[in-house]
Amino acid sequence: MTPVEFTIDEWFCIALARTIRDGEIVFHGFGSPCAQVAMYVAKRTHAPHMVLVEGSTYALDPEPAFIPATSNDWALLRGADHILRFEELFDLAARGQLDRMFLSGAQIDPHGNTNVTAVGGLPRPRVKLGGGGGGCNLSATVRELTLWTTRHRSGRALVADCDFITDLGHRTSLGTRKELGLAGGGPGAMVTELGVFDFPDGRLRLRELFPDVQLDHVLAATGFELDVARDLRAVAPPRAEELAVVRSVDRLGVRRAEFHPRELERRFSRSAHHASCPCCA
Amino acid sequence: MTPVEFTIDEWFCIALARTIRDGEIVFHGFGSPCAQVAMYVAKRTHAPHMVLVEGSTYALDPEPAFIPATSNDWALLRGADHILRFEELFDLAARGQLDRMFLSGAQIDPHGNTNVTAVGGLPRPRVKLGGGGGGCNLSATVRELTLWTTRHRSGRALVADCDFITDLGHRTSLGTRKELGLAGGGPGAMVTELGVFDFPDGRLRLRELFPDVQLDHVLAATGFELDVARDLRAVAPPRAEELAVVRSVDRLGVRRAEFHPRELERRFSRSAHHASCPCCA
Amino acid sequence: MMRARMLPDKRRTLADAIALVRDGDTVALGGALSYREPMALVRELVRQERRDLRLVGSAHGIDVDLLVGAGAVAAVEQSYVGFEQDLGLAPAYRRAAELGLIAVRETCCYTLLQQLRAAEYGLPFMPVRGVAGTGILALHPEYGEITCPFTGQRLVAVPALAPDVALIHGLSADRRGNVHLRRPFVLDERFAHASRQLIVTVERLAPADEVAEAGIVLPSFLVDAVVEAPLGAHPTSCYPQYAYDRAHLREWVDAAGSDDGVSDYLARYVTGDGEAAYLDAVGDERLRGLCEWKDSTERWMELASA
Amino acid sequence: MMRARMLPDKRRTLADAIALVRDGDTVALGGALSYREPMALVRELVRQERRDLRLVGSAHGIDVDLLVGAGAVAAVEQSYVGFEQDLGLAPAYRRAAELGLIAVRETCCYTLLQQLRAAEYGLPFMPVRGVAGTGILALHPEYGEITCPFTGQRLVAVPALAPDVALIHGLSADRRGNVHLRRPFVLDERFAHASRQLIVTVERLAPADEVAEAGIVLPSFLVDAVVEAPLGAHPTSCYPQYAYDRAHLREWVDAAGSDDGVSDYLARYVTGDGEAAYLDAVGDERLRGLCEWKDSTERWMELASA
Repeated sequence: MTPVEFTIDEWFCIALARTIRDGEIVFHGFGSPCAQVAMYVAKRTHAPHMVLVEGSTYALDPEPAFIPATSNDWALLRGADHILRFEELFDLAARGQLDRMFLSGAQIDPHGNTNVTAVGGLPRPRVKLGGGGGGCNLSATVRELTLWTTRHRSGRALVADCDFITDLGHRTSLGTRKELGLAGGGPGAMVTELGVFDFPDGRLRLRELFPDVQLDHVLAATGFELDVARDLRAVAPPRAEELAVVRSVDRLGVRRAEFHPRELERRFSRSAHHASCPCCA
Repeated sequence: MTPVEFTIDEWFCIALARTIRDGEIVFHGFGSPCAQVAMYVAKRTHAPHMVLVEGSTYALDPEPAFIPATSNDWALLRGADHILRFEELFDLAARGQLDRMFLSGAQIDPHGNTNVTAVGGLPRPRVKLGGGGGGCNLSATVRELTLWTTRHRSGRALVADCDFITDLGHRTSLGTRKELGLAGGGPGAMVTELGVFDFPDGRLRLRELFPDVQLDHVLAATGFELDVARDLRAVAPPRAEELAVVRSVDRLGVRRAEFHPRELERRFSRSAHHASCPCCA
Repeated sequence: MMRARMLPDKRRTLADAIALVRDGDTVALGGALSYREPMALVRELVRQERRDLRLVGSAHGIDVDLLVGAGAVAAVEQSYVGFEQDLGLAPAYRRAAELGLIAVRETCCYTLLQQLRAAEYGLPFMPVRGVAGTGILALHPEYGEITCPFTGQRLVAVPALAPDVALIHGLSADRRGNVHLRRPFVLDERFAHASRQLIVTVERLAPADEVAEAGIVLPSFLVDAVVEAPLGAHPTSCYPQYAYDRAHLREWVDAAGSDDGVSDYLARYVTGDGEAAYLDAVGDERLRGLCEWKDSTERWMELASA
Repeated sequence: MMRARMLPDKRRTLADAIALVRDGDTVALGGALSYREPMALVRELVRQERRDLRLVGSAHGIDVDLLVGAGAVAAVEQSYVGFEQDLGLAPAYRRAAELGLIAVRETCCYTLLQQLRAAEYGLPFMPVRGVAGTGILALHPEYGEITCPFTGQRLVAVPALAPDVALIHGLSADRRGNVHLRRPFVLDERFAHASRQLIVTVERLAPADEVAEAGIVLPSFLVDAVVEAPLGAHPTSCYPQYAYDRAHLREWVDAAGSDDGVSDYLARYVTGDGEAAYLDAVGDERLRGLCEWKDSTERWMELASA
């Protein structure tokens, strides 16, 4: 039988998708194609009852013919049940009814704080990043966050301290979420191009590795001492139906824009009738 | 020439209409047919640029075929430019952009406070009235209020002290509007079935009498010492175009429900080619 | 476990839906005055003999008066209860208030809105501009005061109000509970977002694409139960389906002047065998007539004067 | 005297409308990212050489970047400025921020919403749930703190923000200034209610009944000036009229990497003879193409990849 082939960008989206539970109300934020693709994967595979809230249009459960490279586009309204008002989405989160949001950062610290504002901080940034959108408040109140970065390997993404905290993780120098009076649960999972992480006791921990990645490499690319699960595993390979959604919904391949070109050369394969992946064996 | 005949309910609505200035945003509150009719009179005669906000539907500038006996009815949407949301109307007032509102009361005191909550007050009312709707806040922030009552003659409407203050006049026992931190201008005018009033220095004053009413009768029907303008005049008679609007818009005569049946017997006439009213001569 | 609100089929019977309401609950009533009040749900509350309810809402009419008359109510926190200049005071409400049988916690439309907003925004309180100096403030020891940290102004602060359940009548819904309403929305949207539970009756259950096409105002994730209840707002209006039944409102106002009158009305219309019995008692001819408002202005005026 | 907002004819030229904006004003920008940004108004601000503007808004792109590049801006209080994962950082904004040429007062969508709500509600402040613990709080010494009088919770308080002027591009309007928009509205409604002045451009001026039929989102009493500016959102989208012009955005991003590039872009596209010259410079063929998004999915995908 022909082996099924897939690339890291596809697998990455699928790993993100698996952090969603069925029945959740989930939001991806704008400018986040991997998280966006992941939500369609979840909705069409294991989480049919989730409510998918588009990241800038706030359309509910649309069925786009393709995902455009911008988040506020009518392509993302097609087939939507309804379009929330701006304020309805944020109020939903503020009162604790938004179950999950995806957040990324040019810098992410071990508590899951993220910096999307400025490398080098403000008022004098070395690199002025785009900014946090609604993350500063949403991260405080959403029930659980899934973080992601596609730039772990750079060594600059996972840092001991963010130069600026845009979105809240489990604690900052000013205190824990509880001490800060914040109701949301904080980061529950993180996916990078190297592996999958969780946050036991509010601190980042490596749970799963992509099969072409060595543990030493992950530790070296991480700017702090990284906790590693005792039962470290390989990321479970994509299922055919998950891959099919990635490919059918992201026809323009906008997810790839998040990756360094070299990462996109990472190809994997598994035989179509096997549950296990040959490359992980 | 045939003299023009009209009744007190018609004239009353017209007197109310004249308190509206062109270009104002005006709201009548629900259950207030005389004020409602008055607004259409103003809009179609001297105040074509006013924005007429319907009292319970919050429709803007509708052109109803008739006025129904209830304020929240689709009859009051016909031809409306737009229907404000509930919150938009109240926020408009709270930020000081609603120019005028009409308010009535089973009791009205010399400062223009009104009671539409309970005769005898609460918790043990002698008569539990309907309640104030939004008046408690609106009276605080609307730029100017027009008050009205059709029950002045009863002797129970104009009282020295309201048993309960639902809507704010110029001052209460707790202080002036300014001392209470309220931004609106308070009552600027009042119309009763006996005459027309203003509020110089925040206290009710009789300005005009309907021609079939004696000053002594007004003073006797008023539960406090009533100020009277030195140049007390007769209420200017209706113009033909004003009467025409009353009759064409209020085809069911819902305005009459506000009057004691005996008042409705008050009929007036003027010759069609005279500006002055024979009955006031 | 998935929350009930996320289930793909939230269709319920009227009885099962009202079983979600408990004695003592704070109940928000949708619609206003003579317009789109949740009367089928109100009648079912009476049938199931709910007690000690706290009613909250803006300006209302027969919904509150009927529940008070039926003895279901402990406290009324509405901005108005009555039948406007036309049919006057609400007889049952008035009597219960004058006899001290209910707590009258009269509110103001805007104060209530700010309390609902606090709940909707996940905030413990909201400031309000007015209320100071009025008797309404004195009725609410739960209100407080707040000083603006920027201007030093003192404002009334009102606590968040999240009703235990909101009852709303709409035009159509799909089985998941996406609801189509037409304006005026009154406080329906705010109730839907602020309340802990939301029960919706609709004139008609419809396919999802039809409801989406008509315009979803209350998205399904806010809805706990959806019930098909044709004419479920009667005797209030539910345009464009039907005008309000002024003659029926007058019948209620006449009956509600005495406890016996209320009992007779309830026996005749409410406590029988559900909504089918109610609609039978009102009569087909009357109900068909109310749908004729759009035939002509003259017909509409005739209905409005009935 | 009647206020200008109540006049029956508020049609203005682009130049007259932008004359309402003064140096140093706080300017709210409608739309978001690549969608319905008020670009004709933005270009006119550049033509009239406005200076020291403070820009407020949610997540934006070329509108802010162009104004910063043209030297019109003193402070940026947006939640995001950039071109997403596709075209990346906003080059002019980034450079000005890194060189300290502008004050970066980065905000959060929700914080901004609460500040606008305070202005819309006539309140001096609003509480917010989040922000505590983040760097955003430290950027805003004007924020304060408030203690809930009921729960004792301490919350961040943000002051009311009433922009001096909001700039919004819509689909159609009548001469009085009733404006039709289609969703997403982003913050346009809130800007319209909270701002001291509101200037609207539309694809098309239309008869009042046509605008009312399409659906009025911004009623005329909020509007100070309305300008017909076809393609006035270009290079952002204004569906259903036209998709966004990704190739033009890329041209800007490439140019904006240097001051010379910005100057060349402005000379080529902006500082010429008004919007007609702009549209000429972009070219008819390109503009017609953007309207073809609805011809087929394939055509739309082609435009989206241009």
